[in-house]
Amino acid sequence: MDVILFTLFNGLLYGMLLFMLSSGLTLIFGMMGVLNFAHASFFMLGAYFAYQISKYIGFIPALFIAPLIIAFCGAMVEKYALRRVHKFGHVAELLFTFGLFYIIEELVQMIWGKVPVGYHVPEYLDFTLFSMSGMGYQAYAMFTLVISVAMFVVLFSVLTKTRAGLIIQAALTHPEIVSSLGHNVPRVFMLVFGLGCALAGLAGVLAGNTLGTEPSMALSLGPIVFVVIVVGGLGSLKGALVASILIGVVQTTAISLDYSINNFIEFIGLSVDVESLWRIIIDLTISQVAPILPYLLLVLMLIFRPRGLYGNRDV
Amino acid sequence: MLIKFIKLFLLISTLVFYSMASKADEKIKIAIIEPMSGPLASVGLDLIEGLEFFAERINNAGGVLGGKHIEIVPYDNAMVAEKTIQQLRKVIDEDIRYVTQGVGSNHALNIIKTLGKHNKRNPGKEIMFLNHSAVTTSFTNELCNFYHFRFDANVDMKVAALVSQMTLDPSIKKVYLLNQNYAYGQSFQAAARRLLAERAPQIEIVGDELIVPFGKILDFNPYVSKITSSGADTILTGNWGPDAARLIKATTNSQLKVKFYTIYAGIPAAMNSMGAKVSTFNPIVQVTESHENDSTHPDWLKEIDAEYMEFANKSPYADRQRFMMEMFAAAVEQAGTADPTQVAWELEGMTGRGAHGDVFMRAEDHQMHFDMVLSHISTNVEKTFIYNNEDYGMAYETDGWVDVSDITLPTTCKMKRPKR
Amino acid sequence: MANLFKSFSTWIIIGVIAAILPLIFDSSFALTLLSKMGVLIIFTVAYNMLLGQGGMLSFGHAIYFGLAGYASIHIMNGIGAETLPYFPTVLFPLIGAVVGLFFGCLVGYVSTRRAGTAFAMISLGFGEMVTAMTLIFVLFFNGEDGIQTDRMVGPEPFGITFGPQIEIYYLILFWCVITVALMYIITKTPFGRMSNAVRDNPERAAFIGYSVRRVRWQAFALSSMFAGAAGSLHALNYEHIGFESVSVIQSGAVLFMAFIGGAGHFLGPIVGAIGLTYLDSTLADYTEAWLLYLGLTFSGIVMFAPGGLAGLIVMHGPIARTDKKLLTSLVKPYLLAIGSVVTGLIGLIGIIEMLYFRSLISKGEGEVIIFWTEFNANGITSWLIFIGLILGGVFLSKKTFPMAKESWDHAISVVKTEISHE
Amino acid sequence: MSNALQLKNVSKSFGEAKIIKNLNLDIKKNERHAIIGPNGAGKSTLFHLISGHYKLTSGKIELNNKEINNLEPHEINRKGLARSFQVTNIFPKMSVYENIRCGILWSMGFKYSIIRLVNGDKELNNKTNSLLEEINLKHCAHIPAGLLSYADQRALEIGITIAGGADTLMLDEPTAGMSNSETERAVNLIKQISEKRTLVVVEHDMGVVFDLADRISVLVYGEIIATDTPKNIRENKAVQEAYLGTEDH
Repeated sequence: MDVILFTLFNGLLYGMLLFMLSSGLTLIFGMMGVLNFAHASFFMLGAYFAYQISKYIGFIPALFIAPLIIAFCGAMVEKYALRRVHKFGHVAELLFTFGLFYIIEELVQMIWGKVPVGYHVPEYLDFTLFSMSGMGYQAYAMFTLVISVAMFVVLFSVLTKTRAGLIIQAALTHPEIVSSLGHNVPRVFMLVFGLGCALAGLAGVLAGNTLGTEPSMALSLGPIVFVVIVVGGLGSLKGALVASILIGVVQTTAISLDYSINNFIEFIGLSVDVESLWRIIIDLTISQVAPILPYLLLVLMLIFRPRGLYGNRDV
Repeated sequence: MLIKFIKLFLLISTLVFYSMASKADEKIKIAIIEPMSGPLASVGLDLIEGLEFFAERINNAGGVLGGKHIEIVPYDNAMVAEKTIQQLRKVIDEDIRYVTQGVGSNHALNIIKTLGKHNKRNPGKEIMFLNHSAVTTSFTNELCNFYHFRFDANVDMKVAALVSQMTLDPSIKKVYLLNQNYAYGQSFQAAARRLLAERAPQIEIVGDELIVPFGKILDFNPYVSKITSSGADTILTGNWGPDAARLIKATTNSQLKVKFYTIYAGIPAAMNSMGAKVSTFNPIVQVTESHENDSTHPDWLKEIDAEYMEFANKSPYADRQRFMMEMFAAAVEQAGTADPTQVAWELEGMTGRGAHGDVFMRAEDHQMHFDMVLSHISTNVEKTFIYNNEDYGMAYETDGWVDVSDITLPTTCKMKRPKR
Repeated sequence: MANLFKSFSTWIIIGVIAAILPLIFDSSFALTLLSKMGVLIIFTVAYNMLLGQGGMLSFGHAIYFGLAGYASIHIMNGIGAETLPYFPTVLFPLIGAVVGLFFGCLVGYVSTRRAGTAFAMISLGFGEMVTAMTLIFVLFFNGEDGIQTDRMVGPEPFGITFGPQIEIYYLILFWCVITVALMYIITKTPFGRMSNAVRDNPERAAFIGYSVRRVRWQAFALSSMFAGAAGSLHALNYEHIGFESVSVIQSGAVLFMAFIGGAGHFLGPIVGAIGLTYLDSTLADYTEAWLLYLGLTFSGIVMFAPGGLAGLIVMHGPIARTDKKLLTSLVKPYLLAIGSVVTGLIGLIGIIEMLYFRSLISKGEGEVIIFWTEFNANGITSWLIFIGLILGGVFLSKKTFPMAKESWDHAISVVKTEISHE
Repeated sequence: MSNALQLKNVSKSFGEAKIIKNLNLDIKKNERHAIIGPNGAGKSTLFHLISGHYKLTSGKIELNNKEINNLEPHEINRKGLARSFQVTNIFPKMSVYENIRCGILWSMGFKYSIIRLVNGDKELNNKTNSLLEEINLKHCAHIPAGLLSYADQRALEIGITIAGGADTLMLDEPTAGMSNSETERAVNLIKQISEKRTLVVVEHDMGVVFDLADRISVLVYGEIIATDTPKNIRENKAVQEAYLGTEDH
């Protein structure tokens, strides 16, 4: 019982990180149809900005300033580049952000160098808050958890309770009606894109110090974001949350399972030749294949439920 | 239209090829193939810089063979295997007879295989591979080759050093093996299992894990919980990069008290990215050929270190580059020619000066042998690590030396040698 | 039929030119580069069957390229170890094609339900999954190390061992001409035409009796098949295959080649493959910022010339056909505009190079060589020069671009009136 | 005379909103049938339902007495139903010639072939040329379709629609946005092509409707309130109230 609770909690911690990372993209994609390949790059920028700012004026100011800068960067990217490409369609937008991904990665290397930078958890949050089954939990991890939950609550209530939120909600299911409402669509798009990027930036501020802030972090985190938004359902914040936690728990549980197919075969009283080619597959333990599970989930989802967990439209 | 394109292409490429054609000169060239772009670029660039420094020292002291200079020619492989092969072909074209490389054993393997074919097919045009850091043991065992020399200890030797040191610490009773699931991690795992059984039967292996490598795992908490429940007091790991840093951070955050015995987890870049608190919460022990804060560090080496600091704004890290270049220069001098075959004969069995006694190139398998130092990261040191003017505020503190006899392992190498 | 003959003769001329290239550039590096170009031309044209002809943007097409490479290497090693019967090396691309076709059919069936960004995302998911698998299923893929082989196996017909690079080059050339010609012919078949139709307007295509999904699936499978053939040749060329070959990086590289060259035109990807392979192998040795330039070029093309380089040229086709003089009238304003852009670019490149230099190397006095000239990255003058060039470029562009646009508009309006008069 | 198209109790809902309500409609073979109704009545939705673009919520649709309501659009097309769209729907990057030729391909049994060449087939190209003549676009055959004038694009779309040789045609507002002379040309074209074919047309221009149609159905808020000859429809009180009287276009 203890073990299960503990695994679930670890999964939750990891899942909320994924949620912070992908909530921005689910908004952007749901509303604008722009699949921002560079989303994880904004996450990376968040971490680097936070590193730079916290070096001079501390972590808490960085927590506010860095996402604001990212929001501005995102808005500028939308205004001066994406808007231009918009007329060529969504694929062109995706292509542009693919190029942007390379540009940001190289710019980061140009400014901060290619080695990881020393972005650390602030001293006042670096203590053990409580322990569970002999494992201590750092106050900072709880701080991150609280912020990510708050982020969900605020976003969710903004989307469901305010006028602006309702327009965005409407746009998520029927992109064509926004313009008919007479709102300034380019402006709304710019703000949404900026907000989405800021959310990724905030995630970067919070996670950069535990994951390590280095130029390759965008590449290693990028694809998992797409898994979350597809599995959750396009444009569904709730879906993104559930999918994130699901992926978090699945990964965490899988790592703790040292069983392979061979164990099962032996358990039911059969055996497979040691020389057999099948050993390649059946000897792998679940914990070893854990990293491909999210992608497997993505593929299965696309085959059996293309609209995702909470989506209104097919992918 | 296509023909026009081709014409244009022909014209441009002719111009570029001509401009690239190197003029014959009296320099002895060593090509270095390392990542100069992509995620591991900083590692490659630092190594190139180090090599350039040691070449310059030799040149300033009058060069070799009566005034010939050594020139380091860098090539970028961007950590892509095919590019390594491609760059190697460029090296062959430009008639450079010495190649050095170290980042990524898979790239070293490509170089060994490609040069093996080249040297067989082009007698008299042989190219020598000076391997400064690629540690896969098989290069000096079944894959050994007359034209390959390794100046770093191999994985087995490094693990042997770690295990020897572990036997001296009676508090180590339960060890957890955690390695990356690729060639290097697997050979680390195999060596650790074998050597622990041979040399430290009192230590129990309570966990043995292979993880997916190269930063694919973001969350190490589940592993930490596995380690916690196994009751391990020591983690023996070959992990490097984010796979090491995230593991160490996760143990620190969970307040898990263990000792880390590693090869690359405590390299300077990792030290900086983890920060002082994480780096010193648990002892992170690594094995190297020397380090600046060791009390036995000889004076002449201190002078070279100071020179390097002046040259590169960095604390010295890979002393093996120094003795590699010194021994290479000495071998050329002794051979009286820059021909790789003659130089190889001289390098076999050669001794050089090391930080802790002599270093020795074993003739049997072309594997360098030397005493190795074990140290852990500490903030309480005389000289802290400096990188590009940034002071990391910590460096290594010696735990002990392992004598070369303890890490001398038998080889399976059956080398074919050319006629002298 | 005359048309077809004409296109065949074009292919033959190109083939002959390519065949004599190694006589001019006889270094082993040049041969390696030419071989690599050959392989990547096949791969890029195959990729463009999806991107340009079928309108599907894939981030995972290296899967078929790489898996075919792995299969070829395993089979070659099997032949070498005599556990497998002999199979002629010349026909190895067929093995790759079968492997590519198989996986293409499989993955295509799932992913071609939708096009656009959804398709792109699915392809990325598959790409990541297969890349992760190469690291996990170590026994088959051998993880990070990849697999080596010796291509000199079996009998040696006519003394051809495929040991020397030149023989591999001719093998690649042979298959390059055949596959590219085949892919060209496919664009002229009912399927090829419908592939374009589905790209332009899937809704309409469905209402003229074609299953949009079936067309996409077929395009996907065929494209994977040719990519597989390329993957086989790639493996033979390097006698090595590694996980980089299936990774998203490789998929991204082929996307860059196809798009920068021009996805809308059959020749575009060929231009892109030749040009980028060349730059990637040479420019990368001179500048650390090569990837930044690549990213900037790509984004620039997406924003300003979505037809790629070939698109820019083809765009002037109607003008040239209408009146040659009209085309020459464009030269001067174009040169002025290009000149001002180049001025700005030189400044930008200078700044980027100096920034990179400062971030990477801390030694010495700060001399950095940019455009064969020595500059001091720490001195204010060199910064002023380059900033001045950028500002000058921007200033000149503001003057010259409207002129170029005006000339273009004029030329196009002339063309349009010509058309309506017909 | 048998029915070309038969709709039985057809309903369509989007979420809560019921757009088409238990609709019944018979369209006879070789008649010209117009569907009229105010904006938002569900005319386009009805077209989308018949052509397979949308799936039915309930009910049944038969084409030539065979059920088609569970088929994909391309399968319905192959059974002999072709349609045009309210917003011009052509292949803009391909030439006019190619547009028409693509429309013909399936009916001539080319399927998804990768071994036959389109340029080499005499019959295919002759047929394309004669169709181009029929819709008067021969002179601009090799211009990208996207560059044509609006009226020509509409004509091209009609050309693509009839190219496959379907015996039932559905045209969605074929004259919308045209000048008087263009409309006249379009109506003549439609008359010409609908000889010996069944035609279903949605149209706002009453002149066109009364000129063209053999019978007219009036669709108001998802229900057909009347189906009759033009003359009777004009006199129908309910129709006048619901539609003709209040609308002036």
